[in-house]
Amino acid sequence: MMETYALELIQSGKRIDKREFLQFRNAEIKENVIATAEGSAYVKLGNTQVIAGVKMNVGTPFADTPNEGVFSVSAEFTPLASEEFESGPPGEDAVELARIVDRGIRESKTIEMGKLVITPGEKVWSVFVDIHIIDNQGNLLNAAALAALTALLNTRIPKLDTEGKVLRGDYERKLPVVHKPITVSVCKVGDKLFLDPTKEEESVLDSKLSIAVMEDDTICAMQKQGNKGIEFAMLESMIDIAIEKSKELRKLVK
Amino acid sequence: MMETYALELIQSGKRIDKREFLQFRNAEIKENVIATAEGSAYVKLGNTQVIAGVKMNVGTPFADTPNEGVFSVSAEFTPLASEEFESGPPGEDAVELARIVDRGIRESKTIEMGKLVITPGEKVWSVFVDIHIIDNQGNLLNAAALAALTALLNTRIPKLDTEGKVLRGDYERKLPVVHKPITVSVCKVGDKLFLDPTKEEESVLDSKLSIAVMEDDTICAMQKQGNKGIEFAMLESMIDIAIEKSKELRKLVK
Amino acid sequence: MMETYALELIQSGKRIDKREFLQFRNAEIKENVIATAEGSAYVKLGNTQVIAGVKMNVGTPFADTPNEGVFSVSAEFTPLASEEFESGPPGEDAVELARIVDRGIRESKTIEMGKLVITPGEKVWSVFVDIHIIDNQGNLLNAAALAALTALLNTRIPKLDTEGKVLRGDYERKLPVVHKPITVSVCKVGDKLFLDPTKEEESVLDSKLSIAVMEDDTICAMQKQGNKGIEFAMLESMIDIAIEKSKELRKLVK
Amino acid sequence: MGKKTDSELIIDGIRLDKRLPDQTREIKMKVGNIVSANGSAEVAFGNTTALASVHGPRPLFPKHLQESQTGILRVRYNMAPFSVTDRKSPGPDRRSVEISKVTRLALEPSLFLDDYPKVTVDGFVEIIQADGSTRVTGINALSLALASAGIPMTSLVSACSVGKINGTLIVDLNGMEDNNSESDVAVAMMPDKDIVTLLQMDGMLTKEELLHLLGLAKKTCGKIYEMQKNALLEKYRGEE
Amino acid sequence: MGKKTDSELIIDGIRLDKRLPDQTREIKMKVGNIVSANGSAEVAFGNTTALASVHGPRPLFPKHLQESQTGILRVRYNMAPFSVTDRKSPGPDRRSVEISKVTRLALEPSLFLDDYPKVTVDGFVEIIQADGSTRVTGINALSLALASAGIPMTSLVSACSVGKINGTLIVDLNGMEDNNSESDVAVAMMPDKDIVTLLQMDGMLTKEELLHLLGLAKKTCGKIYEMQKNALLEKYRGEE
Amino acid sequence: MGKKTDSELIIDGIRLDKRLPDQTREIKMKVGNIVSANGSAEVAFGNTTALASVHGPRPLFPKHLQESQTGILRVRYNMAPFSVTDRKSPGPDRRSVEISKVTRLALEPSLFLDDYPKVTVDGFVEIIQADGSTRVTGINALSLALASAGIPMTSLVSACSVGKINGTLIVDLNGMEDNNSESDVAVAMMPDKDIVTLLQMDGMLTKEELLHLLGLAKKTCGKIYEMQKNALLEKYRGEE
Repeated sequence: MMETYALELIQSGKRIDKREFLQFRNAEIKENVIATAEGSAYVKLGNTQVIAGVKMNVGTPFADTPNEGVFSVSAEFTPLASEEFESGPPGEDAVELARIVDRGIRESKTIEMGKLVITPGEKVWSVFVDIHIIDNQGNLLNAAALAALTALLNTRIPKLDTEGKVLRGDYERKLPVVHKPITVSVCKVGDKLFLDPTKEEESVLDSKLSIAVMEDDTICAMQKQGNKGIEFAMLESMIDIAIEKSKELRKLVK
Repeated sequence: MMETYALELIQSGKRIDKREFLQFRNAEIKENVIATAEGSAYVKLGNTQVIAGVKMNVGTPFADTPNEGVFSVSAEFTPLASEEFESGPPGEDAVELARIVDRGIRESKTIEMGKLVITPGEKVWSVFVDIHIIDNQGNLLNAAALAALTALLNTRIPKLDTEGKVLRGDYERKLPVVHKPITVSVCKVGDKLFLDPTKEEESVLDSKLSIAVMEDDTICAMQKQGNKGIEFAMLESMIDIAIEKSKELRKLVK
Repeated sequence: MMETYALELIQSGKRIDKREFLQFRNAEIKENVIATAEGSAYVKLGNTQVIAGVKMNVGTPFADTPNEGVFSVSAEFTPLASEEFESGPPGEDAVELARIVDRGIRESKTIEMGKLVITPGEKVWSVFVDIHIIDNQGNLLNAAALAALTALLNTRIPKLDTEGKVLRGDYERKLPVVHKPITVSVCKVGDKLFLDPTKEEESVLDSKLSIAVMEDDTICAMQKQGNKGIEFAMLESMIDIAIEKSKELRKLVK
Repeated sequence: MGKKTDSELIIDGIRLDKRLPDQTREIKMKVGNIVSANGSAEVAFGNTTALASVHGPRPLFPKHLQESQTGILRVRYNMAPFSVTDRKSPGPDRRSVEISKVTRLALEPSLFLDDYPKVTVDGFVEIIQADGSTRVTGINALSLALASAGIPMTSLVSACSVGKINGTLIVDLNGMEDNNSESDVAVAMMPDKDIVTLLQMDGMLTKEELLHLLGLAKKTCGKIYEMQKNALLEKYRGEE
Repeated sequence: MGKKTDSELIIDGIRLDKRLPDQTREIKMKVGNIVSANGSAEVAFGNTTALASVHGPRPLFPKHLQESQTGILRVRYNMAPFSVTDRKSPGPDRRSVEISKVTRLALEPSLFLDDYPKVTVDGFVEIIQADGSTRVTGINALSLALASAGIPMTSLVSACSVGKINGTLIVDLNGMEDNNSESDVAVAMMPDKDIVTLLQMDGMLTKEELLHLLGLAKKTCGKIYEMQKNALLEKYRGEE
Repeated sequence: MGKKTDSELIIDGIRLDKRLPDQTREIKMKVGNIVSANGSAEVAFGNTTALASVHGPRPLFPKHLQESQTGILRVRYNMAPFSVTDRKSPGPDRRSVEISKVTRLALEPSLFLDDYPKVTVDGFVEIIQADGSTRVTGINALSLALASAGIPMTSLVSACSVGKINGTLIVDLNGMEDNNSESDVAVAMMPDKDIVTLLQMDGMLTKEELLHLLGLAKKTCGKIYEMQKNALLEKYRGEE
């Protein structure tokens, strides 16, 4: 019902909540919301709510990158967040979201992984980002990417004691985060392009192109989503919209 | 059918097998029933049958208790035992039972964990108690706790060879077991309290308070079970019954 | 339909594809089909298609065989191969097939495991054989055993660099394979015995006796399959057929 | 939060976080914070924060799990990986399986599930910060979430922890206290009916100590009950 | 029990546990020992002990697994963690998956499953002590359990192991013998029909040795069959 | 295949395997190679080989997964353990879960699933040799398999990878190039409709580079499309 209505509105150039097509919902970002994490953020985008928490552990480097830390992103679509989400191991949507966020940060070299070595080839810092979806009212990916970036930006590296054990609550320095990639998903219904879909809009869109953009407009990750194809000729304008919007969203991130 | 009858009997002050409300069914306990285990016991409580086996392995201590052995209780509700039990990983009832038995033994410091160190901080004895439910005719928890305690009481620690390998079948000393906590589940239907329910009685009871009691009447674990609540005012008499009955059951354990 | 027809034909002494009862379908064997594997083979038996790949890894020996390499066979019945096969962990048929192939090779001492030691008690070569079922048109086991043996016969052991790391693509020597056990499954419908069943024949057979035979006619593994029993008196002729046919099939293996 | 320690945890009758023995930490409650759920709540006891939501009543699939005479309540208790000092791997462990069960049993007595044959009410608890007493915090949150979902309830369920540290009987254990306690007890009640729906106890207590702690728990649950009612009222006020 | 060894396992024609080559260990059978099951049995060969129970015939869920023309037999073979010298982690491994399958196939030929469309008969084998020959011990137990459940059977199924150690052909391998055998063979039969329903063989044997061992197995299965019949009779006698 | 390296990967405009920047490896296609499937194909790009098969349309169980208005496409992408240099453990990992999803989405736009209410079309991709560009190779194969299964399609789907190494924009990355690329992009299209159905990009590219690469991808997909049509024709010719 609401979905059909949302679709008809878009086709006639309007949106269910009266926003402009390229306008995001109100975004609220809180830093350091989880006392038990080394970094954290809460993002509310309209009624979509996401928490990202960062834990820093001492681990072993991968064999082919002995002089780099380890980075990993996981996402849980908690059954809190939507009646469609189920208990159990992450489904394909949670895995995809985590992997897109992961690539956006990893490929842009947002974290200086070379500065996370404790003993070369033996001991490095592992950065675990966990994204917890609390309420799904559309556009989870953009909210999650904002939350992950914000959480990383306020992450501190704990001190180690003389035996190399982590001293939780005692910090040595900030995590070296040197970029701010922003992910923008450009949504498409027919020839209409719009941003930040509500849940109703999301269920009727044709397709979505999610693009992660750097400060200098370089693109560092991209993923087409949704059940329908995208006309080749429309790609450029979708990319332009993402580049443009990323500048605005980046201002939200301290 | 039998269940309704069992319920009506209880409400009129009687039991389906003519026992007194606070009377246990006949209990048969056999020690050392499993030749492959370092300790074992078979408990038959009425028609409920349980086997507990103890395996002693050399392991690593937990980081926060470098000078203590490791203790772990698992339970398998084998599909032998009831047509309700299914193959697969332990369900919530098996997990709960194992955790109640675990806490009753762990919190009462029944095993002197400090005496299970081989090399401080590096090598300790791990005590694995596995509870195998063979036939479920009610009151599994009390039978399982009796079986676990009896198995621990007859457990022997194997010798190690010069390289630190376990010499199965050759023993060094007994497991240092210094207490005998006894778990008694007090069952409730309306204002009636009774012990050691049959399977039929178990399926109609309102709730159950399982209490582990030490030799000196100290209480070392407690868990409310069952779908209905318990009037606050009834708790004390349930505790009194458990304390009293524990003395009698303890005599069964050598 | 086809199944009933196949059954009636067998009972009247004929086969659905006009073969003799003891005749195999055309067999095509290709070696070294997988560039990423240390050894590999493709076997096409009629329309049944199987790939076996061998990976050589450096691993730890088992505690009770410190001076031997490690050998392991897995099988995946990919959902490509049959509409009955499903995604997910190996089902009982895949596990059984892998274990029969494993035993046929292991018990016959086909690989000289003592020659796979790198550092005694510490580092040995692990031989992983993975059998991938591509198309199931009957008699998977005989095709899989042929593929596994052929793959092992062309397997090369990689060189190690000075730090003990595997140099993929650079080889030191051939895997020491010293026997050629051949598995023949003798199928039975009533008192009729036949070999190499098609898929239709397989679905109507009473039982199957799979026998692995050495060059000197020694038997090194055997497994009865199928839902019906075998008359004791028929066992000997089934064994004789397998011994006889193994000689012919062995010629296919270079 | 919540390591083992050899230090005293109560000095001159005052706990390390400045509380009196029978004092709870600051308690915060918010109802209706999750739009996508039929009911929801957030409850914090100090640094322990639980989110809860309820989906349903909804039909139960596969069908052979349905009960023809009654609805069923299903509960999942889960801890976020970042909620604890050492990251927790996602997915259920034995502890969360047990807590899911006792949480369900703590709430079932308050519901009229017979009114909903063949359906399920699904309750979810997410601990996003853990500093002791997580299961009782979760029960308080899920009780509010059930009420805010409009599921008919005979009473709200209120829960708290009590225990013994350094020989003193205390209320609302934080993580450090929990890990160093001589005993801890988790209690849930329907306070207006004096009915206990959760009672779990670990450690060593005499009968007298236990009864004293149960008295403390009852008093505390009564206070929490009032706060829960206020939190619900506030939500409905907000909606007017 | 059952390590590798370099010592001789047969000295002057006598096995380490004093048995002759063609002699089984002491065999014990008990029927009906599990009240909660439709049928049950316990069978011990020396220190190898198997419990078996049968639930059903009962309807099979989910429905799309049902066979419209026939009932199905499902079998789980499982080893208790304490049944082996080095504790076994709970849950199925590849060995138990295979043994579950061959156990099912060993018993299916004895059943009239066509009489039970859409239903399942579930058989469970638990090895609580393992000292070799566990699969055949389990088959003997499950055969008795099926019979005692009143499932119509064309015959009891009887099973034993045979093998070769130090060049000698033997019956009923214990764990030590199993782990040091040149070959071991597991056989199940419907002895009154001379039908073989399980035949698994590992190791190296000439055809002549194999046929000789099959003969030994047939003889031994015949003896076990008589014991099984007696065990069933004893149960019914006990019930009168 | 496909390690990290510090060496140059393009020297004088020629790639290490002698290719020009915009040149694909040798491409082989075979349709109908799996008899047991409703449709099947094998596609190789150099040493990357994908097998694909399709089962269905077939009824979907359990029933509560059925969609009353439309059929569904399910896709599994899987890598054989021996397909990579370091043996891959069997079973899905996060990478294959994601690729299964994007493969499904790359093909769905080409199908008329509304014509098949309540049923499923199941597509399977097995990578048996991996040397880069596995997901696009799999999509090409599965597209052919769907067509050869007779599933009505609005167009074939054609796919290729493009990327940037040592500052040069290239087509069809092999494993070594993939692991050392500054960026790689996977594209699937319905070339006769100019519709993009897969677009994934990693690494760093300016908008101009990206648009240039998309142009290269479009051109390459067009060529692959012709080869796919030929492969289908050849199959039908073979059947006459």
